[in-house]
Amino acid sequence: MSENELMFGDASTAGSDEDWIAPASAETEDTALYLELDGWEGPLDLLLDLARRQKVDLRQISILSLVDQYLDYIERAEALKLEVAADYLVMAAWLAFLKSSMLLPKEEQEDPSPEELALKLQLRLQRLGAMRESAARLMARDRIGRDVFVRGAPEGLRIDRKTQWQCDMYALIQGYGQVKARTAPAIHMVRERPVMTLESALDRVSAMLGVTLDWVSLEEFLPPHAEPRLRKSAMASSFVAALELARMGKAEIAQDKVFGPMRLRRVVA
Amino acid sequence: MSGKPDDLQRAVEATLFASEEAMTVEAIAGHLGDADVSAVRAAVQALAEFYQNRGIELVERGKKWHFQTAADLAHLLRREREQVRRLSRAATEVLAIVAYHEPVSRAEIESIRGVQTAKGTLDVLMEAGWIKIAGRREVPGRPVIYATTPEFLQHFGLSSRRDLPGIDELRASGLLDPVDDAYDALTGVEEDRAVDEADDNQVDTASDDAGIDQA
Amino acid sequence: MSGKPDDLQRAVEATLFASEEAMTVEAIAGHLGDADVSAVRAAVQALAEFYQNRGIELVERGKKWHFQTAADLAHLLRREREQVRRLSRAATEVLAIVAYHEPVSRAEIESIRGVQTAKGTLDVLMEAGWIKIAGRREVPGRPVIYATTPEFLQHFGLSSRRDLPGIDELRASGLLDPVDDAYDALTGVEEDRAVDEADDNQVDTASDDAGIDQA
Repeated sequence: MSENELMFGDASTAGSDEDWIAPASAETEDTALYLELDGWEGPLDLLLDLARRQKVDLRQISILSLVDQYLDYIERAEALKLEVAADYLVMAAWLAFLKSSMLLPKEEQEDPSPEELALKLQLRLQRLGAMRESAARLMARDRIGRDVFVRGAPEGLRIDRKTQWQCDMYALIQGYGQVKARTAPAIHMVRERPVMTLESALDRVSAMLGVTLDWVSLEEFLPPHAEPRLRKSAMASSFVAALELARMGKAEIAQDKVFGPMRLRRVVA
Repeated sequence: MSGKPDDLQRAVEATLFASEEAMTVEAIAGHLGDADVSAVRAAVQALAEFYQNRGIELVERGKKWHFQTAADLAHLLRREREQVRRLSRAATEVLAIVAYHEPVSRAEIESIRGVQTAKGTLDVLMEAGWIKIAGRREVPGRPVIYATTPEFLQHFGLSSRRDLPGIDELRASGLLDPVDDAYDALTGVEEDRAVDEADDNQVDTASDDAGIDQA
Repeated sequence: MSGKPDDLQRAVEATLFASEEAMTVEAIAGHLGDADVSAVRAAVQALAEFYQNRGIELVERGKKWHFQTAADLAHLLRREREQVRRLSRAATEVLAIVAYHEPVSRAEIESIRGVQTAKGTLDVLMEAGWIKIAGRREVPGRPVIYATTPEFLQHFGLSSRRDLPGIDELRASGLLDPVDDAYDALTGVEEDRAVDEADDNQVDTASDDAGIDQA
């Protein structure tokens, strides 16, 4: 570690503890320390506090003696039958391990080395210490509503937006046209169409069947020169007529395959 | 009045600035830990003089002092900003209905439009200055009726409402074509399209022999 | 700075005085009907100078300007009722960590503090309007990252984050770097460190005595 570093003082001297609901560090006595058991925010916080008790720059603390203090603290807390949270115990176990590794001869050491672990712990403590210090300095600044005040009764600035509406003649009459068009009654005209009624189809089909005994395809019953729409109507009516005749036992129907041509033959009574 | 204010003046200045209410000289003195009232009075006077002709001023109202924006700058507190906006389609339709049918109630507008009309739509048109409330209709409920304004005529370049194109003119220009005209045109039935738009239950299902379904 | 303020100065003064919120120069110019921004800036500067040493002063916080009472008058103005929310120690520390390290994830905050951060702690700071979610870090898990807000600067009287107490020293001494980086710097690549800190443009103060307050 380099010699010349920045030094960070004890947070308690940096002022403004008043912002803290629960001051963490008991200032002096060990007894106070124990009473403040709930005052620490985790093991690192406690370690930082213990380190500060060494009254030296955080970069020069003795990790070994810090470990001893921490373990001592936890032991005594347990002796007082205070409930010690798990994370404090985990830290205690880790520190105990760190301490024993630091005391071991060099050769038997593993990676990471205890020196590395110790240095990193120190670095963590420095960082936490720095932030704690910064927090205190931040809280000590001139704060609005505490040290400085903004205007008590500002008039306030208001911007009234006034809208200039735009619409032109075309849009207006188009709008009216749309209303009229939308709400105009819909008129449905069913136009007269050429159709062949079922009756006439029945007459027509049975008359034609009477002429021959052969199979006749359905198409042949349709009026030969009919315009397409009439032809369609005739097809439908003739089909129904064929079914009707079959039902009455006057005709039989044959179809070789689905959608294939349909044939009709008179049944001789 | 220039130069640096003395401590008392600074304290009075800050106190009046931060106060939520106007304060009497006595209240200021009390607030400042029982400062001498006449000294505070002098400080207040000095400040009032100092702030003359600035953007803010220290004024006395009924023995109470407070800071306020200089009277001639009051317009800065409330600025108006104009923005140009196109009338929405709904508003345009309502305006057109009022123009063609005035005076007309909201219920009538809705029945002509075939849709409900938001209250805000009429408000917008009134804000624009194009329609106004023209009384009440003497029917049960006495609904408010609306009519157009002279500004409306002016904006749309009309000398009177009679200048509005009539229904026939609208139709001639295609503005009355319903949407499904396109369909009719495609299916080839245009020669005698619904001439009568009065009521719709006169559909005459002409052909009686249409039935396949009578077997 | 004495004599009569010009019209623009008066207008700027009145606007800032009446405003309920701090305003940027651009916002002031906009409010004044698109006044020239650089002229407004000059007027703001002139006013700030003019109000120096008075009971109220014009200050800049995160590019926004507002009037407030002079800090040295705090003892006179502090009311019986405290207007400032009291922060828990945890919240105080988390706020400092966010401010000095921003943007920073919750995991990073926790690694500095060595404890889990209660959900409520960040909420309190966000509710106060001092920190906000500033996106996500593009690492596995895409953690949310936090940063301070303009209101934070305003509340704590900081013109910008560079005004954070001691931030330059903390940076220079590597105390804002993660432990692992600091370890590497100490044990191996010490001389490269200053170069790595690309983001702080301050001269390597390297001072041994830069100590903020030595124990």
